[in-house]
Amino acid sequence: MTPLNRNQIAWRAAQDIWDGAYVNLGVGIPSLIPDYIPKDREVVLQAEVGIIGMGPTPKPDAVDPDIFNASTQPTSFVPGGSTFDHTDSFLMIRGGHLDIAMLGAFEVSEKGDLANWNTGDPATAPSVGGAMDLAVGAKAIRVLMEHTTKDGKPRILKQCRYPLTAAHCVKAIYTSLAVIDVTPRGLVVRETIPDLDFAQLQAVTEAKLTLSPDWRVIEAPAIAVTV
Amino acid sequence: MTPLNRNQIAWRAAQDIWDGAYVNLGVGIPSLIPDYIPKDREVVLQAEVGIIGMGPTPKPDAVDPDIFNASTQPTSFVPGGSTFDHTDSFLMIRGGHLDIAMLGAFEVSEKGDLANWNTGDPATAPSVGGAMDLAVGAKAIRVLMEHTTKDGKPRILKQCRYPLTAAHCVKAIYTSLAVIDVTPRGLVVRETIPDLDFAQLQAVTEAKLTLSPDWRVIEAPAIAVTV
Amino acid sequence: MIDKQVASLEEAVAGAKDGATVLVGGFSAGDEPAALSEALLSTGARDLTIVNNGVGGLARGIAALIAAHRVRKIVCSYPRFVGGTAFASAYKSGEVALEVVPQGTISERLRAGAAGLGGFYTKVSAGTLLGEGKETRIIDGEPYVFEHPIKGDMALIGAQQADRWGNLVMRHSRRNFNPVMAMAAAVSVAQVREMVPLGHFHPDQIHCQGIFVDRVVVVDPEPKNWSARP
Amino acid sequence: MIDKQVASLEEAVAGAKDGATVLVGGFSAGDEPAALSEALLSTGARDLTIVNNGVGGLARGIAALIAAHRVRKIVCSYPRFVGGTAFASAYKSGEVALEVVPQGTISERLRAGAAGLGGFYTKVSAGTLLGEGKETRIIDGEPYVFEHPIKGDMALIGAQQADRWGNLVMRHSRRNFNPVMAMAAAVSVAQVREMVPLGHFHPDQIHCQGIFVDRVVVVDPEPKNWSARP
Repeated sequence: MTPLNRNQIAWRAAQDIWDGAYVNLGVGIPSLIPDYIPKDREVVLQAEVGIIGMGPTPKPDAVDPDIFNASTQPTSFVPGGSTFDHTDSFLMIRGGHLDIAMLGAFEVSEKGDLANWNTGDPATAPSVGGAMDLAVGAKAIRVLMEHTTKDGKPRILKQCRYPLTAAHCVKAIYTSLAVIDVTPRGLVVRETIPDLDFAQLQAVTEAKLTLSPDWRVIEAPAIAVTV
Repeated sequence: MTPLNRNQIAWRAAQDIWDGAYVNLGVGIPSLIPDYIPKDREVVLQAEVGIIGMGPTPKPDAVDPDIFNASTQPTSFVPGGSTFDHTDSFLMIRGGHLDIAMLGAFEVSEKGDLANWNTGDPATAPSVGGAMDLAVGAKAIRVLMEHTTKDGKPRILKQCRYPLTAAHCVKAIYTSLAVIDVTPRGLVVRETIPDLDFAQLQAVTEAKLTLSPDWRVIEAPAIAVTV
Repeated sequence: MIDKQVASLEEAVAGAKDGATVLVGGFSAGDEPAALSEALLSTGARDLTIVNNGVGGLARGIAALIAAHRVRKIVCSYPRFVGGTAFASAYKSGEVALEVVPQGTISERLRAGAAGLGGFYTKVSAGTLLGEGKETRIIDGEPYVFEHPIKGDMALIGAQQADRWGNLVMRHSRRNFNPVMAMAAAVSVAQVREMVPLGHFHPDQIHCQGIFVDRVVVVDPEPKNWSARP
Repeated sequence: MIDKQVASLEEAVAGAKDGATVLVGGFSAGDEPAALSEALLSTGARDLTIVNNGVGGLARGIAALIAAHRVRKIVCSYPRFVGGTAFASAYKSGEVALEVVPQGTISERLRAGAAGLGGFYTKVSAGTLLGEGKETRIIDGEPYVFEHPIKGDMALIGAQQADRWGNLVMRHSRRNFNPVMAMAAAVSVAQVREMVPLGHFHPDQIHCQGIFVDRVVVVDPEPKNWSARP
């Protein structure tokens, strides 16, 4: 059994973005998604800084320092791309105009509560950025994360331990081991990686899981880790 | 004694607009002001529809039907003029960014209450437009109106009879007979037309007037009535 | 591929339901997207609530909807149009209900609806006839009234140009309520004078992003009622 | 005649008072109008409250103000900057107070201040640590928190070009908080790369109208800290 690497998690999540979707990608694993969106789909990427219709990361000699994304990294426009000010950007985000926000997370609860902004460390100032706006505002929140912490502890919990970003907002979780839907009947496993049985998955998941009748195995291509 | 005509009232009010002022002009007498602003002053005119930096009314053969003011009449841009959407237009109006709104009125009270939107006639639907936004939002409200109604009844009252547009908002009143400031000590007559004595003015004014120590006579040029 | 252009006015307004709230852009009858608003006649939808700055003009658009008894209520700031009789008589007879809202409060309520806000406080209308019955709060010593968001089931707006993503550019005074109405509706439809290729617009100069626009239809700008003053 | 251009950074920030609330535009240290924010050092003003998306960068601008003990409080969404120590140590020592506000709530509170609103309700932060102590109201079955307007005594913003009326055009991602901060302050100052003649801008393509801008100063765009990424 080989867990998906970060790029493969991004690949898997990218397959579920439909043609014509308006999507915000958070930092971390979600930022890897653009490379894996099927080429026949036109997906419009938005960033908090006030840009929509972002294209690929420019080559170093083509960087325009005035075109950057919410991680303040260089980006580019595709034809049709445009900018707007912050009030319009968060009108877009908070007002339910984005189809999907793909976010990283520390923890997700079985009710879809999201914790992705604050580890409660008193030594550092808590930094929320646009996390709460996205969590409350986008039509669907999908989380991409390693299934467990570095020391093997579950991140999918009965109840989040870290301070919440927003309650009841996550619709789907893409991890290194599985794709899990958050439903009114609890967490439903839609896909798992090869050679992982359900008991093994439940063992590294605090919240109770059930297996979807449509369950299948993820067949991810081999992709090298880039970040 | 000859009362000022509508154009002369507009002329008088125009003399008090300073260089660099941002001004919204209401319908009626205020709309006549642009012709009388001293040529050495640069005054920026805004209209509710979402335009700032309006120029003169274009000649019929120069009308662009996409450039219109809040009365839906053709207007033009001066260099520096621009447009914006309605939310920004009323942010500008309500947020205290305009120096002066010059408005017509049915009635003004001695406290500076303004009634300029509704005569209480049950047969017609009351039409407020942007009147309340302007009355509440501009830094200074100046009213331009005939001193009395057509049948000689006072319009400057102890208390307005018509429904209010906003309370305590009027700072100055330019009428066919006088220029009157609304002050914490009541209505103070700053100027009167030639050959009108104070008792005559008070007789056609319900609210109590006092004469300013700086009182003087209005010396208006002869101007033909255009509307 | 994203292509929001539709071929006909009927497709443009398809799906309008009885009882729908329809936001109609434009500042007055002179720049009302009248081809769209009267296309609503073809849907058969009744009991409409129309949100507009006014009540329509002489005969086209909103006035035609009122005359055809499709309108139950109008939310506007200025329910008067010189020479217009459609609204005036429907108001007198009680057929059409009226909610008069200060002009800036209309656009702010629409923006609140668009932006996912639950409402806001404004000084405008506090202490007046239009403020009666509204929740009032003293803020920094002054009375403010609480205003609720407005959302539309459908928005019908006008623009100068569109690309296939639905990005829009408006011209001069014709911007007004159009962007905020597109933002505040579940289905937003734009009547435009011209389609341009994707990438035609400068990225910093789009007035309404395609994310807020669902359908675009080109309407011949020649008919006088669309381009002429009221 | 209106001419808002001033000759020096000192003139641009003149009048900043002790205890002032200063809105500083830009999304991050990379596009902070750093020449303006560090010009505040020349005014001697202390006990400043800075409203910004972040807490400044490595050394210039806001970071320089913090290092010089001019800042009493920061209102921001993201109080972290890789490699930056000015804020981190002032926060640890308790010298600088911190109010963390969700990014969209900052711009919305600024807009409320700019637009003369008394406050608004938003779902954002309801039921979280950042929502604690805020007035909460159930609207359509969901909890919303009440947010107050933010107004600045001074705004320091960046733009690409200005004319003598103070009309501004921003470039690409550098628009962000700059327009709304100009709108929300009593005195708004823009640091621009270039002056253009009045009438140069297309009337439909101005990002921030001169009515919101009080002073404009041209800052040589060459210094790396103004144009480079953080």
